[in-house]
Amino acid sequence: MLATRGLTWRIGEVAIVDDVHLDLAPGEFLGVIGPNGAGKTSLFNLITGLRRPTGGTVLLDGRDIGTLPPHRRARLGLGRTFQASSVFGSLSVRENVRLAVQAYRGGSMKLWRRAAADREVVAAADAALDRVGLAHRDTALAGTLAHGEKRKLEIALLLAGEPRVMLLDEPMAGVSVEDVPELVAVIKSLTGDNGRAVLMVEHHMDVILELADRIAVMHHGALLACDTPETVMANATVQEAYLGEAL
Amino acid sequence: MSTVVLLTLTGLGLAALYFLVASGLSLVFGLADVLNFAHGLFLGVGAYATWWAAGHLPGAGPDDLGFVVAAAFGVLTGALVAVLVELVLIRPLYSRTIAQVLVTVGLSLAGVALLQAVWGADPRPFPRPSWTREVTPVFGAKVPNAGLLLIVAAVLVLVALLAFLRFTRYGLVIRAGVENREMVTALGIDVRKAFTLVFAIGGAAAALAGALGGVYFGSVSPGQGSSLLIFAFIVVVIGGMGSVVGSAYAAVAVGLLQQFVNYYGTSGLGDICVVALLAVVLLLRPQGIAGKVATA
Amino acid sequence: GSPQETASGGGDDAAPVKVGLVYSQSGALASYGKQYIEGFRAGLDFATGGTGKVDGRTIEVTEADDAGDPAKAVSAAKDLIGKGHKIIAGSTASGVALQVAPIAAQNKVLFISGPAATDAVTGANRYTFRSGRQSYQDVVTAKSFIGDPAGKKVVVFAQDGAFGDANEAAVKAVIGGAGATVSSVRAPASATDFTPFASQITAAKPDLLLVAWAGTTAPAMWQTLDQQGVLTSTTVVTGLDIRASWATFGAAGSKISFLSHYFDGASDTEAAKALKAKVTGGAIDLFHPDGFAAAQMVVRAVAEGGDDVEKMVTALEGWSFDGVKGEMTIRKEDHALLQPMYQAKLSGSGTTFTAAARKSLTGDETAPPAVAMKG
Amino acid sequence: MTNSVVDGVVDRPTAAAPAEPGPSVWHRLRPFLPLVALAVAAILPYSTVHLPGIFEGPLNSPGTLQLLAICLIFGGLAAGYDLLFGRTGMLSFGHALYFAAGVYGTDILVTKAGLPLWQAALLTLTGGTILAALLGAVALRTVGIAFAMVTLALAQVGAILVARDFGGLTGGEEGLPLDVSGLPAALVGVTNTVNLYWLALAYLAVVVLVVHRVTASPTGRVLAGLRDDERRVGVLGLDPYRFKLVAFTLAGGLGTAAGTVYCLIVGGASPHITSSELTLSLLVMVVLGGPGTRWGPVLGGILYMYLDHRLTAFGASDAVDALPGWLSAPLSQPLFVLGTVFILAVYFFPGGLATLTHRLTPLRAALTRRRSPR
Amino acid sequence: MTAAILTVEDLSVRISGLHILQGVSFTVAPAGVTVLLGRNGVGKTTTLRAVVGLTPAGGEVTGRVRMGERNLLDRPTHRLVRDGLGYVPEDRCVFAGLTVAENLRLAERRGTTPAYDQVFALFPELERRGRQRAGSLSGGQQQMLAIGRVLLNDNRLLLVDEPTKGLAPKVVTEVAEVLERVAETVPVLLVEQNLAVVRRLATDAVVIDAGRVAWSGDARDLLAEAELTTSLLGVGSAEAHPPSPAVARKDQLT
Ligand SMILES: Nc1ncnc2c1ncn2[C@@H]1O[C@H](COP(=O)(O)OP(=O)(O)OP(=O)(O)O)[C@@H](O)[C@H]1O
Ligand SMILES: Nc1ncnc2c1ncn2[C@@H]1O[C@H](COP(=O)(O)OP(=O)(O)OP(=O)(O)O)[C@@H](O)[C@H]1O
Ligand SMILES: [Mg+2]
Ligand SMILES: [Mg+2]
Repeated sequence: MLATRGLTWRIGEVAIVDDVHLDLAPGEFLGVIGPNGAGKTSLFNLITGLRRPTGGTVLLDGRDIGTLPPHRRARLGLGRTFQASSVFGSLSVRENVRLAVQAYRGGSMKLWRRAAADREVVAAADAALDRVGLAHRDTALAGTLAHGEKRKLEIALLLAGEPRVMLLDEPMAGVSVEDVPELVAVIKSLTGDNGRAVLMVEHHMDVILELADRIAVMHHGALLACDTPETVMANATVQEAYLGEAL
Repeated sequence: MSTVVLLTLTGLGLAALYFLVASGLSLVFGLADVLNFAHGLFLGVGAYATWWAAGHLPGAGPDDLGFVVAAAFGVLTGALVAVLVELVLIRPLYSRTIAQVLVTVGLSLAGVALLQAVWGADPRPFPRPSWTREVTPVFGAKVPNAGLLLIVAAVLVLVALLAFLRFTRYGLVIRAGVENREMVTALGIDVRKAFTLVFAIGGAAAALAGALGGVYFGSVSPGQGSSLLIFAFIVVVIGGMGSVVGSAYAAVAVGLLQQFVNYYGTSGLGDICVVALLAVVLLLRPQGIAGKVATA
Repeated sequence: GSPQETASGGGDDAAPVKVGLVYSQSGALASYGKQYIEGFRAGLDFATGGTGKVDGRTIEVTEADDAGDPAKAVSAAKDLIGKGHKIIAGSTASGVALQVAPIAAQNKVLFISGPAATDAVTGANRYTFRSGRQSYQDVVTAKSFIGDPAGKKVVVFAQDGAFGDANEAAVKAVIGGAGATVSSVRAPASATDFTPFASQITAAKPDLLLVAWAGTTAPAMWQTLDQQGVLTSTTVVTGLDIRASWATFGAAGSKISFLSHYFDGASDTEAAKALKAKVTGGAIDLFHPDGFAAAQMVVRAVAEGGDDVEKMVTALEGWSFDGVKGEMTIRKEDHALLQPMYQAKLSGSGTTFTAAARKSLTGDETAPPAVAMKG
Repeated sequence: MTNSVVDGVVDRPTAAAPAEPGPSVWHRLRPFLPLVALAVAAILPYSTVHLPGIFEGPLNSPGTLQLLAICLIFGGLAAGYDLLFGRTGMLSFGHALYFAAGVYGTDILVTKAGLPLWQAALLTLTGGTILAALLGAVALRTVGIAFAMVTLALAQVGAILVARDFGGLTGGEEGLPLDVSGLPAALVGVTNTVNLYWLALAYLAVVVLVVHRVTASPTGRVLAGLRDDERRVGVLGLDPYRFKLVAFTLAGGLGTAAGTVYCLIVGGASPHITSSELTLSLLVMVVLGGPGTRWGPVLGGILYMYLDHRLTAFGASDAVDALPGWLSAPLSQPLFVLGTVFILAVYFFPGGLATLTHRLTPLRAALTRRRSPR
Repeated sequence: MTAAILTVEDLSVRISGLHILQGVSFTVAPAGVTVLLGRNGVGKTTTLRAVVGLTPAGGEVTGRVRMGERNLLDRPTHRLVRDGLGYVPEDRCVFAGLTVAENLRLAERRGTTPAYDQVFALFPELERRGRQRAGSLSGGQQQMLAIGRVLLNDNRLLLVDEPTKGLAPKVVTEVAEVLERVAETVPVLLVEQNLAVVRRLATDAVVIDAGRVAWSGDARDLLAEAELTTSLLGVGSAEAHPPSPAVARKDQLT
């Protein structure tokens, strides 16, 4: 479904992302792990078009999308969340999601219709909020949410766009422990339906192990391994490069 | 040949003037993140203070040494006014960048009107050493001495500013403070002092530009600063905000371009070319020639 | 009340006559405005014999500041007209005069433009007069410096814009028409460095250089012309600005031939003496005569026309009077104000300069060509 | 940068602030208030009330109406500009260009080309909008301060062209008086100032309606999103560039329309309006009123223009003249007073006039509490 | 029991009308790690920021915070820090435009010798990347810089807000070790979500709920009692919520 072919991003002499070949099958959940600075976020930026690669390309359903701007890629069904929450701080929580739904339903210029009057959009937005458990905060300004709530909103924004391929950048970062299972359940519920594929960066190994069908390991920008969780966890290089000494 | 030499050297003189105005602006703009519309006022204050000193201050006057004293007084006054502005008007608004810009807009309106209320709208003859009215022949071109003076002053200011930013801890504090003022305080540093200092330096540079600009123009009028300001803005932006070296390059580019186009093209084309240069630079390299390299 | 009613214009024989003065009290031309109003007050005093009354009716002057902005001037004019003023005078800036003039015509009130020099006010419409000189008269005065223009090479150095255009056109007509070849060097009024333009002038090697420049950049411009040797290589003529600007010419001042609208001592008329007695500081300046003449015209208009604007217009058209500068005539066809003009020389150094008249030209000698009344 | 433009300036009145539980009648009437205000403004010229000190003459006098008309135009212009600044977070320093295009376009087409007013107005509006679209397409390739500077530069070119008096079209520094001979009689003459006033009022009403509708529309929400986080909008699948260009073009068009009306009111064009100072004063107006609020920019524009015009009279008044020289000299400089007032406003009304009601809420609450018997 | 190093009494914080903290009182022991626990959004960060005087503009703080005899609330932040109050913020706040070395240089305090050896020993990455702009560091690297910055100086008390957020398990372990070592000499007030880290470091615990202190006491008591943890933290007992594989695996391997 989603594939990268020799994706490379260099700054000067340093390869931040180094010749990455990835394949994501429909319905598949691919976890991405790797030490801090391995280039995971950068890889996401290249796939979603926020950065221009210096080499290689990205394919979606076999089509080369490597030269499209971010919004065109999003319209083809590529959605992502950000490692540092980026929500619309001056809009209410519901407006945030409404905007995402609207983007998904076609962003044609509507200058004279009242946004709030579009019941379908509002309903879809509320449904997304419900799913991440933020319905009670719907009128709060997104900028005033606590960190964990912003993470949830971030996922709701993603949900609203009903992407076919989702890229999640550390969705659990900063989420309090008791909310983790809830979020995991939400993410899980996203994957099964209609062949949606997920690429998720996460440092919480338990979450990765619970969700991922396969795990890709990045190190110094390169793909070290990409295999089933068991194989990856047993890999000695991975042990050394990523997991390290336990507590 | 002599025309080209003349145009080049006077163009450089013009560039030096732009640089003197732009350097302080660039520092304040790039480091303290305040687009200082009152910079033109600092320039006016420097010019009028120099003018006043030459007539009233003992020891100061239009002759060589007297002028140095008068200009020093002007620079000091400019720095002082800038510090006052910073302490009274800008400091209380630290987390509100746009509000700061707006205050400087208000200040530029009110301040220039104040200069006008006190000294009138008409240009006043500026006291200056007589040699600055003369010309030095270079390859057959009669190069005005005032322009040469500007070039020397600009080079000195450039070197001094770079040394300040490279070799002092304040340079570091200032740059960090721009990004996250809270965090600088959380490291145990009183960031407000650094910002005041930046304003003082900016004010002093502007006042120096005012004093030397007075020599260059031969007169001083309330609006002088504001009319230079727009070119200074252009220089700052082309050079890259916060980059003193970038401002120097950009000033040279703007000065020479304006001078040559004004000679070989039709009137008014010089200004339009400068604007076109700005547009082209920004479209190709939105961060300006030197990008945001706060150190230099 | 009705939104379209305006105060009626009196009709009462004893009611005061309301005169509105819209001029620059603040802004870039504030000092011109100050001279104008001083001149006006002195002129009113002079023309009414110190009573401030015409035929027993007080002249009630309302002042409004336009800050040099036509929009503000138009608002002020409308306000005054709405309150029943039949006479508006003032306009320090040309832009203001040009936009107030149509208002006067639309509302059929008398408008006496002030220091604004633009030729376009002359013949603007039936209701518009001027109390000052116009650019064309400057140029004719300039012509008097070169004797026979035939075969001479004349360069106009002027700023971009209408003021420069008008001067260039006038020079082409007046001096070019007399056989000289006229070319021009133009520069933006806001230019910071004048070397390129000075070089262009030097390259043109003119017999006469006419400089038409106004504004705060003038000192820098003169300094550059001087430094590049332009002033010594040819005859340079320009208009003499207000006294405060003389010192800014510096050393260049004595190398320039000045044409002058007015300076203290240019004339020794009764009016000039009366004016001098009234002016604070005792020194008459460039635009005092304009205000003075405006007051004389107002008094004439009221005396002859009462409250009837049409009668005022008729009374003023073709009227000759003794103003500060000497004999002034309002030409009937286009309301041009024919008046003496002067050649002057500056001398002095430091901050004290004095102007001395070299020659004066009569109103007829400097008369601009008559234009058709536009409205 | 784009997103930081508005944050921080304004302690934005929180949109989600719970609606005050006021008396229910008040609540039901609220949506109709703008209509009431419009109606009051429309019948204002029939009043002969004299407000000494505030206006020179009674409300229905031409001078007052002229001043009000100019104020209304700038109220509308500021509201249109706020579409860029307050609503989308774009700091444009070149908005004066589109206003000037409206003024000079109308003036030149009427005076020099002799077109009938409606044709001139229509052509100007179209031309100004296209101009905004073209220049916006270029300028919007940059963001933040770079964008501000490119727009400033483009506007500067406009100012230079006007000042140079190309082909004698613009009249250079002297400006171009409008030739009224071809205009409808109802727009000419002091007695008809009221019609110009109504025209200005109509313009303002249209702008407020357009801005309000656009902000509440789906596109308007995208603009608000752009203000906060442009990258995010792109990743959601919306093209930020397109939306910004629409906002820019729309604001440009509204500015051009303001120019047309202004040209009629003032009866001509002068180069003042091409200066970057005009854009700066638009910024001042918006901030004075409260960016991103419905009425703030309108009030800001009206207040600014009012002060700008009235302060000249204030400066020349006897009260000021009677003061000692060191006080009366600056006070007779309108710009000094305006600048000072503005600085004070930035300090004491950080969110603009529009937040005044919020600030008064605690006071009102305290008062009602005291009054109601416990 | 020795006198507390930090005493918070009746601390109340309101931000734009929201009453976020409603009378929080607790003490920080003069040695060891006091952990501040609680769900997302209960106000842990708000508490730390109020202590160092960084409540956002418009925020209103009442109550008393004492370190020794001094009330901290009316002193400016930079003075508190110079007097030995180290603060590592939640969102790292490294200076993106400065290089790593400059970030560190900035943190040097007058009058003390910066302990570069110690910092570079802990985070060799920081030495290697000295000339890189901090903004281009990865999230984890930035966190290392943020912690390293504070450790350059001697502190009387460290306030650390979620230092392991977004870090790889390997680095989490390292950070925990660092903090453990630091805590031997300097008391630490720590906000942390990672229970494994809490378990390893905490000597005392304070649990905040709904703007108030819900529980405080010895950390072992809290963690030992499944019932307490469930009711206070909303987390199952230690068994119900297994430590992450990275933590657990060591036992299997060795
Ligand atoms: N714009 C940039 N300029 C220079 N270096 C960069 C830039 N962006 C990222 N890097 C470097 O690229 C590397 C990869 O960064 P990236 O953010 O992709 O890591 P990551 O795998 O997401 O790490 P983490 O898990 O800590 O978030 C880091 O070493 C970082 O310093
Ligand atoms: N500037 C602000 N304006 C309004 N509300 C705020 C602001 N900052 C924080 N809050 C609110 O205060 C509450 C506490 O926030 P705080 O960041 O202290 O929580 P926390 O316990 O640190 O949460 P987390 O575990 O997610 O970091 C949250 O509900 C948040 O919405
Ligand atoms: Mg990352
Ligand atoms: Mg927190």
